[in-house]
Amino acid sequence: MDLFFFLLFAFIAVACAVSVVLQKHPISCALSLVGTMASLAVLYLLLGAEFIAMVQVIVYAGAIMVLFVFVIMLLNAGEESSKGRSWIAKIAGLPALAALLGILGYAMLTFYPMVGPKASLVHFGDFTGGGAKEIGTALFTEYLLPFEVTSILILIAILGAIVLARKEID
Amino acid sequence: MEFLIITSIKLALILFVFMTTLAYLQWVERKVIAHVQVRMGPSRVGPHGLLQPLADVIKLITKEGVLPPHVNTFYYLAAPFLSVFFALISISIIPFGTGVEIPAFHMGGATYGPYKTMFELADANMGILLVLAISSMGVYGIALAGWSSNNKYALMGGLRSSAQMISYELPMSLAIAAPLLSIGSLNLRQISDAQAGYSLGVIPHWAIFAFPAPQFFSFIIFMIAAFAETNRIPFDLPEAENELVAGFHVEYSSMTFASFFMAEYANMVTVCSIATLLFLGGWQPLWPAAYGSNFVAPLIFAGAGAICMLHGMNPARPFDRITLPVFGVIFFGLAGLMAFPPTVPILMPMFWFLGKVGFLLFVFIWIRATLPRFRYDQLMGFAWKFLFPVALANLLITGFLVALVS
Amino acid sequence: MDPQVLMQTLGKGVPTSWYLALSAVLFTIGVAGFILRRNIITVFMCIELMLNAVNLSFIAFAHEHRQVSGHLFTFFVMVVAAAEAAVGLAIILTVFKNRSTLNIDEIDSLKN
Amino acid sequence: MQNLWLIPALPFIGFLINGILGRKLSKAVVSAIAVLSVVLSFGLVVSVGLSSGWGEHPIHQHYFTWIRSGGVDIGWDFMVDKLTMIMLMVVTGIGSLIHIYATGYMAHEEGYYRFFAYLNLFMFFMLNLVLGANYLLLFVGWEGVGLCSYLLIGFYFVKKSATTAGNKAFIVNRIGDFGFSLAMFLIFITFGSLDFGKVLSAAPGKPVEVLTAIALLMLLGATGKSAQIPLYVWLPDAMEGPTPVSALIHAATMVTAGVYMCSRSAAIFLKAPIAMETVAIVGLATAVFAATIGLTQYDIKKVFAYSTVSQLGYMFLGVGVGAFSAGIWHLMTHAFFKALLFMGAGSVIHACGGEQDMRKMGGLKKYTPWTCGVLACASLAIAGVPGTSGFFSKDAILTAAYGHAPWMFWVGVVTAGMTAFYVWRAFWMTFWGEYRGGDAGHSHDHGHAHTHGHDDHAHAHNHSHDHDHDHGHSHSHDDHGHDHHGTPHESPWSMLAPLVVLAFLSLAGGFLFNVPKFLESMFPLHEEVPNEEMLMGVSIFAGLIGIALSYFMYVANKELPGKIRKALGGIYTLVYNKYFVDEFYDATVVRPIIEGSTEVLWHGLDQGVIDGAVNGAGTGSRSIGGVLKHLQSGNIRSYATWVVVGAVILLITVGMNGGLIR
Repeated sequence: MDLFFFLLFAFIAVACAVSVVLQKHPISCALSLVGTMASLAVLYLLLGAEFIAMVQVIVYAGAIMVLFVFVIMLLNAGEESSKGRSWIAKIAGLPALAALLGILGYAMLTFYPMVGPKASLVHFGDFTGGGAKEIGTALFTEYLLPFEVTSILILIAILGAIVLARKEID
Repeated sequence: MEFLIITSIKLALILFVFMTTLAYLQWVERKVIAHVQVRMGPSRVGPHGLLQPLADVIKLITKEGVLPPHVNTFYYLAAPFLSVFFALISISIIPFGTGVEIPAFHMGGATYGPYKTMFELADANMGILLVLAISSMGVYGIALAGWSSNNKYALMGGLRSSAQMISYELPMSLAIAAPLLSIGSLNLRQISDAQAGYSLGVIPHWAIFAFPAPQFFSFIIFMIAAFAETNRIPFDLPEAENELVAGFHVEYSSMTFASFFMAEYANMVTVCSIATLLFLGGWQPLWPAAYGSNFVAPLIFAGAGAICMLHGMNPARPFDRITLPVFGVIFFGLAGLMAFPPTVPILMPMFWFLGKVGFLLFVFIWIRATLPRFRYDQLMGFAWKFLFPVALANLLITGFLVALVS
Repeated sequence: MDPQVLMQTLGKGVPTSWYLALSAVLFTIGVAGFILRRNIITVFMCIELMLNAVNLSFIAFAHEHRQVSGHLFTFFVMVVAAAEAAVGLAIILTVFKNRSTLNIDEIDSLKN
Repeated sequence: MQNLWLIPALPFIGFLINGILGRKLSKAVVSAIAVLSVVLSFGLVVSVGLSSGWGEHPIHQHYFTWIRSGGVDIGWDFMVDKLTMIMLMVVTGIGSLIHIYATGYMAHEEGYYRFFAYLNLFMFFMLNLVLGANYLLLFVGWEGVGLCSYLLIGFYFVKKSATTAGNKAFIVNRIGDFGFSLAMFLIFITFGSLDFGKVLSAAPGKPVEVLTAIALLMLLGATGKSAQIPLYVWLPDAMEGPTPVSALIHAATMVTAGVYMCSRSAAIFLKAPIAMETVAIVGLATAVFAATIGLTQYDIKKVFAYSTVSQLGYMFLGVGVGAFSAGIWHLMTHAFFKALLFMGAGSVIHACGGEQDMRKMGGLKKYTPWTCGVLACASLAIAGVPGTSGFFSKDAILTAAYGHAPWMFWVGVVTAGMTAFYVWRAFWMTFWGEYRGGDAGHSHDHGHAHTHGHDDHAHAHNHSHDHDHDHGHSHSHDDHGHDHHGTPHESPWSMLAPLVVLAFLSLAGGFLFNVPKFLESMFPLHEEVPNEEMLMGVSIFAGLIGIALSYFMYVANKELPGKIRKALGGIYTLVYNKYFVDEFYDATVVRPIIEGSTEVLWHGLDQGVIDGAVNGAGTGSRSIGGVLKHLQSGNIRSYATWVVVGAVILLITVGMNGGLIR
């Protein structure tokens, strides 16, 4: 069952991610990204992170991506123009990406082997420490300072957004 | 396997009842508004127009679905589907009663059961968050419909809708958070159960009355935000007929058009159910059973049956002579069922829950009949400059009071 | 790797490394989008994709070590992403207003 | 159960009320709050004293843990033992009297509420200093009283000399506080605690070198706060503050904090003979030095300021020779008579309408008989006339000094004679002879001889322009001189009553409070010294000689001082200008620092090295950037690709070095 869900949603996630990169129209990209995020939320559930899964949907898919869609619709952005050039991206881009993926994959498989005595398995229900209570407790004790700092960051972001948006008016 | 069968049965039942309800909600709305405006409302199709929904459905299904040439076909067709999908899926999490237990029984030589099931499709641990998550996804349907129609009115509607829904989600979440502070659970069933009991013997422990922090303001904020989230008057700017010629669904027709309406009514039912569960104590009766709250339902139904009978004896129209007594008998039967001791613990919670939801739905319709529409800047200003601060202050005070008591 | 052993293992659960590999793949796809795409909004979305990939590995590590800290990192990443989206999209709006283009290759006033 | 915390809390409440709301309150309310808070505090002290047998059964109260970090564990603890009891009585008792006095003295000042708020704050910190059961709390009080002292010296902040004097007091004290801080660090390192109980009981077992270092550093702190050589220079200037402040802070209480600290740390000092010797010598030197300066001053407050410095020197002499109880005794009697002297001086200045130069006084005894009488009592006491309070305490110190080293006794006796001389000189000049003030023509030219601390007295009750004082008191000095023709007047009773009480205490304090006996359990009585009667006789004789000489010079034969002044010539100028110590400090310390920082830090380091480095960095990066700018295509995707390439290289490098091998 775990394997089935993992494979299904991993496939959806990757397919949507590829679609983000390959789709011509920004709206399609945005909706593909929502698909990736939603399937990631399911994977989070499988990993026992129920609260984060919900927040992923509410915040990422439900708010941030709506903002993206909103802006795309507002600008009525069409398909992108193919003007511009970057010789380095053309030459080094794909090899570098392949190397990156290779190294990351190698590292992960080295440290977390698939089989053998050191293999660690994810089984739904193994880890139940991802509820709202646990997160809240950790957030307001151990991570209180980062939490407060983040709130200040958000305040700054609001101010920045307002300042930038005011220009639009006048 | 057993679980799958029971769930399938529940699914079928809920789907049937729910879809019928959605169809009849339209009828109720038309009737209520008509009576508010001192009109008759639908009365031609069937007795008191009771068959009107059926006629509407048949009309919409058989109408030709126009696919305009200038639209983005994929998203144009996906949008109504998304809307209905997200609207219906959240119903599956909402508990609407305590549950039923069927003792083991013999049939045909084999023993079945015992069976025990709760009145809901899925008991989600984070039910309230899940509902929020799903409802926050609902905006995509409207936004996409607006955008893919390739029509400036539709686009305006879609833009308004996405901005409005993001804005009102904030006060709504904050209003939800306040009662959760004192209840201490995210599970909808536990939330409702936590509101059982009475102080001083009569005042129910519903969140809007609860000690130490009555959530009355939270309830009001939630309801206002709910109006906005469901695009209902006075916040129906995305579909404002006289500004945007029906807004985001201007290019839709037949079943695709009906889908948006279905989604709207389904969302209404969802938010009313959530409001009931969170603030009005779910299926907890208004006063204790010791003081006879269990007799309310039979009395109401019996009264309805008696009125039907009375009118049946003196019919206004020829066929009322048959239909009204039939209804009267049905009502009496229901009243008997409600008074029948073994079914009381099963039906009473459901009655109270549905009664409260029905009342809130009535409020929705009532307000639609009463209030004019907001202007767009007023709408946004109201959300950010009034509702949001008030919700924040309410949350703060609630948290303070809860911390003070505990 | 012995296929039979692998199948046995998979019957019990999914190896953590698969989640991590998925995260790596998604991250790389995000980077690829960043390098290859020219629409500034799409590029921005690719950044979000990378953040999501990293979040997945955080959650996987949290499961691996049975600690809630990974969830909190993810939480903070989400909050920062929300702030970033608000400011970033405001910037994009301003840029579009001033230059009427969303092609990042044409937005190069800082050159030289 | 007595709540010790209430003792400092009451003045603090007074401070809060007056400080926050004072502007809105009437003067009567302000003074009622200020006086009541201190008097109540005094009442509490008395009740604590009664219940604890005047410190016989020490009280120790822990309120909360203030700092806990690593090995540091400091609580907010108050304690009362006999030593604290004496200090508490002196601080709250004299504090109450001075508060009452100040209501009359400051009646017409602008910033009335501010004055009392500061004064109450001072009481809070002083009581904290005295009550604190560890060195850090003592230090809190120590710094707090320093702050209040600064605020009150600069009370007339529109006057430049006052703010300068405030700054001077603050900065000079910083040097002392530096020493005290170091002492605390050393104590903490050595003892692992700052609690008096733990430190003092553990002191005998520690190495002498460390204890000596601690004691010497404490002495440095004490010389700052208690105005000893070499840091005494701020105290005479502090007379810029209103006279009640001079009486309370710069004579009776704050400046004695150093003596209190040394006595409190007796266990440390007793184990550090070198430090004790240093204390004694510093005290003695200060006593003589300040006394000689006092001989020549004309400003009445300056005379008493140098007298304070000198008397503090006496106390340190007592501490240094091991007679802690004698030092404390002198602290107490000195608080009586010096507070009285200052307040009397204030009364005189008040009477003369802000005049401080004794050359323009004279003959005041017929205008201000009460003031004259009480000042006579104080002068008798400070001169050590037998039977007065000063006699007992001074004699106790001198006797102990003789037991320690006879030469110290003789120097002390000479100083006692000088003390008697200059105090009585001031007395005769002020009260005897003819009134010399008020004649037109010289009211402008006295500004050079003394600082301008008299603006605070620029009022008179029967004044024609009482009303505009609220606006212009700070520059009304000269107007004042003219307005004050010839009619010195007695002060109101709110000022005189405290004076009378203090006069009684000055005369009888020695009989009433036998401090060495009281403190016997803490500081053992000194061993008997041979020829005690002879020593006593010598010191009495010195005091009487001083009085007689002053009468002879300033009453009987008025030309004599002028002749002596001419005869001494250079020496007189030297002493009159306070040995040019301020100028010496200015030349050796202040100027080198200014010059050094200008030349070395500003021109050399900042402009040369730092600016050079910055400019160099700028030039360097520009030339490097000239090469690297070709990389900057302005194309974001190129940058991103570079980042990816860099990341790959980094990962490979890390991997090669074993980072990816398990």
